Amino acid sequence: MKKLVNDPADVVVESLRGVAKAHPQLLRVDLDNRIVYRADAPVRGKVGLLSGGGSGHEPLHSGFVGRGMLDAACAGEVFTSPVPDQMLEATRNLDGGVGVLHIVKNYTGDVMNFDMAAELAAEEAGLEVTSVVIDDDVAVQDSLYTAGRRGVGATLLVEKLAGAAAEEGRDLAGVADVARRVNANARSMGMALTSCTVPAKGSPTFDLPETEIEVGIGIHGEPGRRRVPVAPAREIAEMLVAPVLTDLDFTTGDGVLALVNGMGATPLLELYLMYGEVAALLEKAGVTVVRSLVGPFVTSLDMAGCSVTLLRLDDELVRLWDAPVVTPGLRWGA
Amino acid sequence: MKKLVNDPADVVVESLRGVAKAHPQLLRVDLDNRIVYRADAPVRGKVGLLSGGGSGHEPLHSGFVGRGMLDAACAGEVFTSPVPDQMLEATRNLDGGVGVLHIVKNYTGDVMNFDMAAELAAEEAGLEVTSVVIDDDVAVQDSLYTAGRRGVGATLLVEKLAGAAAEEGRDLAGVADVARRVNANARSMGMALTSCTVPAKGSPTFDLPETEIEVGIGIHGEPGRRRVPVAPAREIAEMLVAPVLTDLDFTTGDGVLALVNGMGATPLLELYLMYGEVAALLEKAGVTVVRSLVGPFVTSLDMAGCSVTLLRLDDELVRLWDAPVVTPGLRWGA
Amino acid sequence: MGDEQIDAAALQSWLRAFARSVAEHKATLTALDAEIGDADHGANMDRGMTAVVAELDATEPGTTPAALLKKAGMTLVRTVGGASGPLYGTLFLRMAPAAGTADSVDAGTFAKALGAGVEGVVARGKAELEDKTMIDALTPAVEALEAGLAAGDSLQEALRAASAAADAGRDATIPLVARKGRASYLGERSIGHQDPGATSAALLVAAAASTLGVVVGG
Amino acid sequence: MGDEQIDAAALQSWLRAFARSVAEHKATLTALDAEIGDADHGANMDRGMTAVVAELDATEPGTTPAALLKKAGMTLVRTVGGASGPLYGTLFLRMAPAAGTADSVDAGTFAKALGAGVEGVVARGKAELEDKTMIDALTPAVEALEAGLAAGDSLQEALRAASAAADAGRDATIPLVARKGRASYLGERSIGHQDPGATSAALLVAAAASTLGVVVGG
Ligand SMILES: Nc1ncnc2c1ncn2[C@@H]1O[C@H](COP(=O)(O)OP(=O)(O)O)[C@@H](O)[C@H]1O
Ligand SMILES: Nc1ncnc2c1ncn2[C@@H]1O[C@H](COP(=O)(O)OP(=O)(O)O)[C@@H](O)[C@H]1O
Ligand SMILES: [Mg+2]
Ligand SMILES: [Mg+2]
Ligand SMILES: [Mg+2]
Ligand SMILES: [Mg+2]
Repeated sequence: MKKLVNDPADVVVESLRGVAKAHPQLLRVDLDNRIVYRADAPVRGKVGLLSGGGSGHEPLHSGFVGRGMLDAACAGEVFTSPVPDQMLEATRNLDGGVGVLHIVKNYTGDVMNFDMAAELAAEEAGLEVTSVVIDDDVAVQDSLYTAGRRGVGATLLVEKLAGAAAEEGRDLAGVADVARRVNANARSMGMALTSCTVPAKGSPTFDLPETEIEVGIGIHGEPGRRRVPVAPAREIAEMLVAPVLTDLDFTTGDGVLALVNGMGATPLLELYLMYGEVAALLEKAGVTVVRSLVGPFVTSLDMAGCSVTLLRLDDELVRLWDAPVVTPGLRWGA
Repeated sequence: MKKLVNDPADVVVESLRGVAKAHPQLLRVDLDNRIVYRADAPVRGKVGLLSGGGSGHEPLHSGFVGRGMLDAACAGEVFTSPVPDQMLEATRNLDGGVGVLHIVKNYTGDVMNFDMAAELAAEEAGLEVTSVVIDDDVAVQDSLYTAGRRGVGATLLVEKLAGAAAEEGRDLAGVADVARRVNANARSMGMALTSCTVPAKGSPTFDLPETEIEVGIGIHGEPGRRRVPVAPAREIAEMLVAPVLTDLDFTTGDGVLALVNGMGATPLLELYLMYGEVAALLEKAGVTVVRSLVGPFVTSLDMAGCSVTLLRLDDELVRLWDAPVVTPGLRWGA
Repeated sequence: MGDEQIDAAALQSWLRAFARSVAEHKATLTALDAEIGDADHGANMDRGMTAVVAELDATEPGTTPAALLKKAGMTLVRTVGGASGPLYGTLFLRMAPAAGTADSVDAGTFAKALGAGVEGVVARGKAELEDKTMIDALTPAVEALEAGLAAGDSLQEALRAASAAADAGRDATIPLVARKGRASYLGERSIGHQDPGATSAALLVAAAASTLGVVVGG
Repeated sequence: MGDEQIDAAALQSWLRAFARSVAEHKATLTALDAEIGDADHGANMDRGMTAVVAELDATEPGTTPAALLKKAGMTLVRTVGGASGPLYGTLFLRMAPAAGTADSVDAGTFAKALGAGVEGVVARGKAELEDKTMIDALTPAVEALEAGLAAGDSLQEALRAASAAADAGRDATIPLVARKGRASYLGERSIGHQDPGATSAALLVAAAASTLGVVVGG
């Protein structure tokens, strides 16, 4: 394993130290508790937004803390949900007096730890917390009897759009409503050209021969749904777009936000090429791209590959998307 | 080779097609000539800024076209300078009547092609062109008898700062002056954990064993100055920062802009960790970081690794840095 | 038989033995998790149990079994994260009340406490038998322990049977399709792989068999 | 001797033979460039010469040697980019005026034109002998060609000598430290590698030896 790290055990905290030094104007970082706050948290009278999860998905979540998005993010170990203590501490400190939204990716660990934190926040601190669970990954079969779908690309969209709603002064129920609406209208599908390597393990999570790719991967190096021979970008785009379009029953005339997301080690040259293929497929399907985003946003360490997320837009969501945002990872309008 | 491409011969134009579709508000793309223009070019009365170079360094240059930065960028084949025809065509179309600045990275090919274009622009079109050559890479020994130093990370800084000067209404000489001042006060040094793979070649440009890294690499997969055993991030930071500090004779009290740049396949988790190490070394040297930037900006396809660029700032440069910029790759203030 | 007492020192031995065993099998647990998960179960459990041992080292004399279990559970919840943090944390946290306030508990009480802990894991994680989780090792272990004690076996004998049952439950996860946790994303592709959490759970029961019966004397 | 005429058809044969040779050696040229450059010299030259051949296919009958050379040079400048585009482009662009307006040129004029072309490359790229560039193959080739013709050799004989000189110049780049182009970044590490541009230049001269002397008859 070759990585820009010191002791693999210190990766998360040392990376957060860099985040703190790089963004003194935007962020305040509690290194002991591994919490990244927006510099002016708590914002009085504004619904607070907290997310967090295992590290290794940067810029998610720490890169999306700031005006118009998250008030704080809790960083777990690499690919390991943070613990309830972190979330409780963050919830306390970012609460602006009108409630806190927890944005939770649907993984057993994340859900259980956030649940425990929300219980503690209510019992011990008397705080009002609503949780929204993100589960947009169509690679996973949805079922009552399983852990359900994973939360992937839509997380970023929920954080941006619910963040804008909170900034507008919406109340907790209203902000949670936007978050749920975004999740309900977003679907994703990802693929990997290579595995990632978890620093503590030091070798690739899975072996993928030079001739094969994994389709339907998540963002934790978990193997995908199936392995297929290497294919041209055009066909890979089809493998990602088709199941997304089917699942949400996108139809002619729908306006969408299209996100082509890099998994961490995919050059922009390739991501834009993929975006061109995705856009062409959407055109063919009669779906109109109203907003788009191309880049590494929800990553899986050093995995090469990409995912496609489509969100069905309405006028309000477009307005919330265009609203100002000032974070290390997403910034416009200010 | 596994990449998100179709025919390797079409990589550049297909990627530009994606750029065009992803940024219809910001950019206008001439696919035949592989030129990316800001949507409202030419801007009357404003000095025009043109850059360009081989592809494979994205977001450089196409991602830095837009208000406050470049008026256009010419894309060559992967790692191959564009040709004079492209530059001439772009110069013609972006000229706002008060002259055009060519921002050229110091590579034999780029310099010769831009020179021919500038000659043609003057002779055939009667346009006023000034060229600034960027050569900030301290890995290369500077000498009158060689090709001289390479242009790497400082290119982005020149594009931003000269772009802001042009936006302020400075004349061609004034804008060129800012560009030269930035180049003169900036130095870079890079390293690679892995080689990159040029799509047309299909295999890594160099072999680097699991136990070694290359120090002093450029951005075209050219081997570095030396190969050393894998080292902790702390030591790698030292290998990059020390020669930069020495070369420009940075001293106590200097205020700098620090850029920790990813080479294309380096996760943000690692880049921020490196930034933490770099910042600590600068602190120790008594150099104050006034502005910073962390991310993949001047890349080398799918190479893993990073580079450090330091720019000595003065008040004017700080003001120009903070000025609004609206491009796909760098955006703030608007 | 089955009338051995388990005091705080015995519990300490158990937890320390588990911590050693986890450290020893760290790479294996992570490798199993790499096959059907995210390659961190070894690191997670080792981080947690190292923290638990540090807490044990700092424990004052006179700490009751219940207080010890509670501290272990809270430490795991605080330091592990992921799925295993809340689940193993809950296991010990739920054992605590069942242990009451006494300085030691008898074998039957210990078995009940363990049962309560496993029920807590089920309540927290909603896994059923054959979902290919740690439950597949824990539930048979509790059943074997209770059955052994009911049949008049010594605590050591009953724990050995429980450990064998946990091992068998762990092995039985191999052919299963995962329905809970991260491995469930794989669907049919999870078949043929041993569940990492069931593997660490079997180590927990084995550590009990090698310490609790023995230390107190069988 | 040396009084053979080279017409547009002969030049076409030369350029087409060079294009074939570049296509054949594309991987080698790129591999050499990977060692001390950026792994694109084969692709660059192949892209350019493919475009040149397409232009030749579209050339009208009656095109003069000078017009043909100019078209080849402009096509290379337009399609190659990098260092080799302007350099090879300049080579042919500078040969053109030396070829005058005639329908064919004699061997001496051809040699002068080639010499002018190489001077153009030097003027454009500022490389000197032993800087480890294409100049190390081109300059000895021009000298050998001129010396052979001066000594009364046939064009074919003189071109064969030129080709041998280019090959020797190419081989002599191996021990050199590069001082121009991308390889110069490597400093001492460029020692021991054959320069890709000198290699393609040797192919250019070899293509001349195999077509120009022969087609016209020696
Ligand atoms: N809902 C659940 N109920 C019981 N055990 C579970 C559940 N989900 C996961 N597990 C157990 O947790 C183990 C994985 O733990 P670990 O790798 O540490 O956490 P994560 O999956 O968050 O990375 C699985 O092997 C499984 O035994
Ligand atoms: N200044 C120069 N003068 C003459 N030849 C040069 C010069 N610089 C580079 N070359 C030649 O160009 C070759 C490289 O061409 P190529 O790989 O196509 O371009 P690039 O270096 O831009 O990738 C070198 O091997 C060398 O022979
Ligand atoms: Mg995990
Ligand atoms: Mg090149
Ligand atoms: Mg795991
Ligand atoms: Mg080259």
